[in-house]
Amino acid sequence: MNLNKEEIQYYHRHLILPQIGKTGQQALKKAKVLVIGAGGLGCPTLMYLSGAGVGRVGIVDPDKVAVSNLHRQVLYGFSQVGEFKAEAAVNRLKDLNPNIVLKAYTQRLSPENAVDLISQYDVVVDATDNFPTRYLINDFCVYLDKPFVSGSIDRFQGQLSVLNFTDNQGNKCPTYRCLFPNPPAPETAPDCSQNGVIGVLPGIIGNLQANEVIKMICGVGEVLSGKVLMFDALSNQTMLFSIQRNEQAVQQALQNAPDFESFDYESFCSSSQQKINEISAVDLHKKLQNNEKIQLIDVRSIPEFQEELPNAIRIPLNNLQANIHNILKNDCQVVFYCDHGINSIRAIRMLPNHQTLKNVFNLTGGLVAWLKEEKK
Amino acid sequence: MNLNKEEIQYYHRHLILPQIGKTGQQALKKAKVLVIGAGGLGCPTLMYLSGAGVGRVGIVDPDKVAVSNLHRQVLYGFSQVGEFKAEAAVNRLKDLNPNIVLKAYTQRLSPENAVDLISQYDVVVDATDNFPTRYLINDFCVYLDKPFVSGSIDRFQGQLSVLNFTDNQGNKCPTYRCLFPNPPAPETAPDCSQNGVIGVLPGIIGNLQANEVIKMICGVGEVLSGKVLMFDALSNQTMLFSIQRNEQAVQQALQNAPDFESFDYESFCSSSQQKINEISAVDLHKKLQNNEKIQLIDVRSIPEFQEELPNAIRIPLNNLQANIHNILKNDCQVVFYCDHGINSIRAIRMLPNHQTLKNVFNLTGGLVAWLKEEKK
Amino acid sequence: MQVNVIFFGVLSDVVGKNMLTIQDTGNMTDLKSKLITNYPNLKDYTYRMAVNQQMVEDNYLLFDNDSVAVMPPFAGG
Amino acid sequence: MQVNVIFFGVLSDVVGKNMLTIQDTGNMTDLKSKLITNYPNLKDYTYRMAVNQQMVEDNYLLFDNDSVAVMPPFAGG
Repeated sequence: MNLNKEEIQYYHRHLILPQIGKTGQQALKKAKVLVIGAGGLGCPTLMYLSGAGVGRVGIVDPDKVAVSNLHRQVLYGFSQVGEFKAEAAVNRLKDLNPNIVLKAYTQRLSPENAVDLISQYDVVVDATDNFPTRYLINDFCVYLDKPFVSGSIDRFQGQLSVLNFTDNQGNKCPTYRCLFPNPPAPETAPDCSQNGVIGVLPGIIGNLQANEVIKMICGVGEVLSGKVLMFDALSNQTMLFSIQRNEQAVQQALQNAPDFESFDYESFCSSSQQKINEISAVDLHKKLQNNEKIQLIDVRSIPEFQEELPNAIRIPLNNLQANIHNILKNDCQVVFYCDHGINSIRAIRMLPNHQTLKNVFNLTGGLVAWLKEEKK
Repeated sequence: MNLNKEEIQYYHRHLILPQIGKTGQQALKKAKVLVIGAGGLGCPTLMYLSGAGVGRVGIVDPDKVAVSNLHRQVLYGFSQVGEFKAEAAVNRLKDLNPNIVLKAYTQRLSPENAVDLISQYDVVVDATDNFPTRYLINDFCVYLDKPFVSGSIDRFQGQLSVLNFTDNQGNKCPTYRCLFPNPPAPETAPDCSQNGVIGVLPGIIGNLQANEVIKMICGVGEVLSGKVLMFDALSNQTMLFSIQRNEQAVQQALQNAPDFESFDYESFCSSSQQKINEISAVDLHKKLQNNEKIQLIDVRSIPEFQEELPNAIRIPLNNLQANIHNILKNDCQVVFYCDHGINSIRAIRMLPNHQTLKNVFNLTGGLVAWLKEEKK
Repeated sequence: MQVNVIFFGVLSDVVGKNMLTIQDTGNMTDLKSKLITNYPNLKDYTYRMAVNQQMVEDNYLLFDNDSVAVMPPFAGG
Repeated sequence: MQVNVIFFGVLSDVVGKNMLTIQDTGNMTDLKSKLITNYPNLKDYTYRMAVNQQMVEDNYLLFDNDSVAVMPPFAGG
């Protein structure tokens, strides 16, 4: 893995650092890193890993660039809206560093493809925005014995840890399940599309993820393993918490190993405590076409999408409590919806006796699912 | 400053944050931010300020994109090598966010243009890589009463502070001179081209700078004023130090106010303690053409530029001590050089009795200056 | 005796603030039940608790002026 | 009595390590002259010193186990 003349010029500022130097730069060139999620966290991670000279960078993301991504997904531009993120990223990054190999995967990471994808790489970056994929990454990295750098964000705060790392004494370090053995109920852990996020926050956390990858590959500094970093952008407070490996939690990840391909991460991460009636966009469409009497309630405060369902009444989540009686006095079917179908679950949970309300439904996937259905 | 339909979609994740919302987004749209330096710190700051929707972003940088920039200056690409950074930045950023106004200034910030440039903006970002410009920014921001966000880096560590801020009780907060009243001798404060830098570090610090700008404009969180943040990328340790305003140091910034245009920041920041003989590329050229007997010594360990001076001997800085006697026994003139002319000063300082060595010179500006001269 | 409790992410919404002081707690189980009595919605949430920057289990004994942090997993990326 | 001293940036090169323990210091001036006696090159450098995360002047009195930080200005950007 020698460096050519152009690479020596490109990586000059690394080569003159004694902690990196030629050995470190060659290790980076030899390294293969898989970044799962090319969104808020993935964009900065990808830019700095590519700039640092990681020899092979894989990018997994099934989504396409949307206008509402750009305020924080700064690798892309307006000219790329509608393109697959993984492909748009490769196009930009190959101009940033033509000396590396970039590979776009436009399918969603799933139990079916995880072994094939992850086993081709040395280090994984968890830059996803949902729990099914976080647990999937954890379990397959444990199964395949790969370290991964986990980042996640909530509005003004970020979480960071290097997980399933093997230290230089050969000790196995904590995994994501050692930190959180089981996923939260979805409506208690809203993501950026429901709760918002300050654009620069994933920039900070994503860069810290790239930093950990580089340190791990070059064997320099203290890798953030056995610790969780919590960062608060409003106060600039950073706290490090030590965590222990929990063999029981690790076994939980491994116990389904032979059946991995059939394990359902979506339902594992969906709410189990209190059942809420869900209605699909297809079924709602049918019911409306059959002229069933349905009251549609739009709980969005600031809609991401301008579209509305026919005859919906708008009661933003924070006004719901005051208006509940008006909604539920009639005995027709009621369907709550929002942009993505999560805030509407929160709305239903705010209703009195919601468990017994047989005629209250949540529109699964929200307006996004509805608009997709309409296009067909 | 109303937001149009496209802006409401673009800034959706900000608009649903109660701490930003419509008011904060409108304040961002109204804001004018001047980023001085479009290098390692400037790139991430510019990307996230543009994404955040700062209405007018000015970019000051006289340099052109070089290959050795790209490992950390991830806004650019190979296709832009040789272009002015300020212009290359505008071209990329207008695709990231077409809703804002971007302005490129390709001249160096100087006492002559500082009042004109800075007075057009509300907030300044110090993302420079040298002390003359850092003190110049400080003094003119004090003079014009503008807050500025200062970032700086050294290999694996970064420094961050919001300076000359006026808090909501109207109190004036510390300036850069309250922290460091006088600049260091240049050879005691090497920059990234001499000492190297891990590429992702300016990413982290630059993003923290953008975060402070956004907080200041939106009036949210605690602005990092009266405090200095020190970050170490090897350990992820972050420390906050409180600093006091020092009126004497502030007056030092203001005392030359009427004469600002004639104040020489370059010589203010050059070494005053021990004089070293300097030789310009022009003069060295002449001497060599006149066949004067000159021993050229190249002290670079890993050259940034492949070129060498004729008949130079290569003694990297860390081997110098062992070879000093061989160099200085003859009584011809000796010229030390490196890529930028700073490590060669450090070499000369390592010589015994260097103050009395009349025949020892440093090539001012190093190989960079030499190559420029040769092109003429 | 009292402990200081800091809440991260969505938990600071549930509690209504980032920080609390809680009096007369023995171990983590006591503290948890005190918190849930005051903020019943907490029981729907997933979180881990740390004492003096170290993640601990429920039987961990608390001392005067201990710093407790309560952190949920974050979804966003 | 002793204080712990942490060095940032180029100063950790001058001293040869990131951290030191220094015995028997009175105020900051004493500590500075002790440091310069041990590391004479330090006198060429520009730096500020903080005690327990607060930037202080030379007459500041030190107590046992105080944390001192010594930081130079950084050039790079």
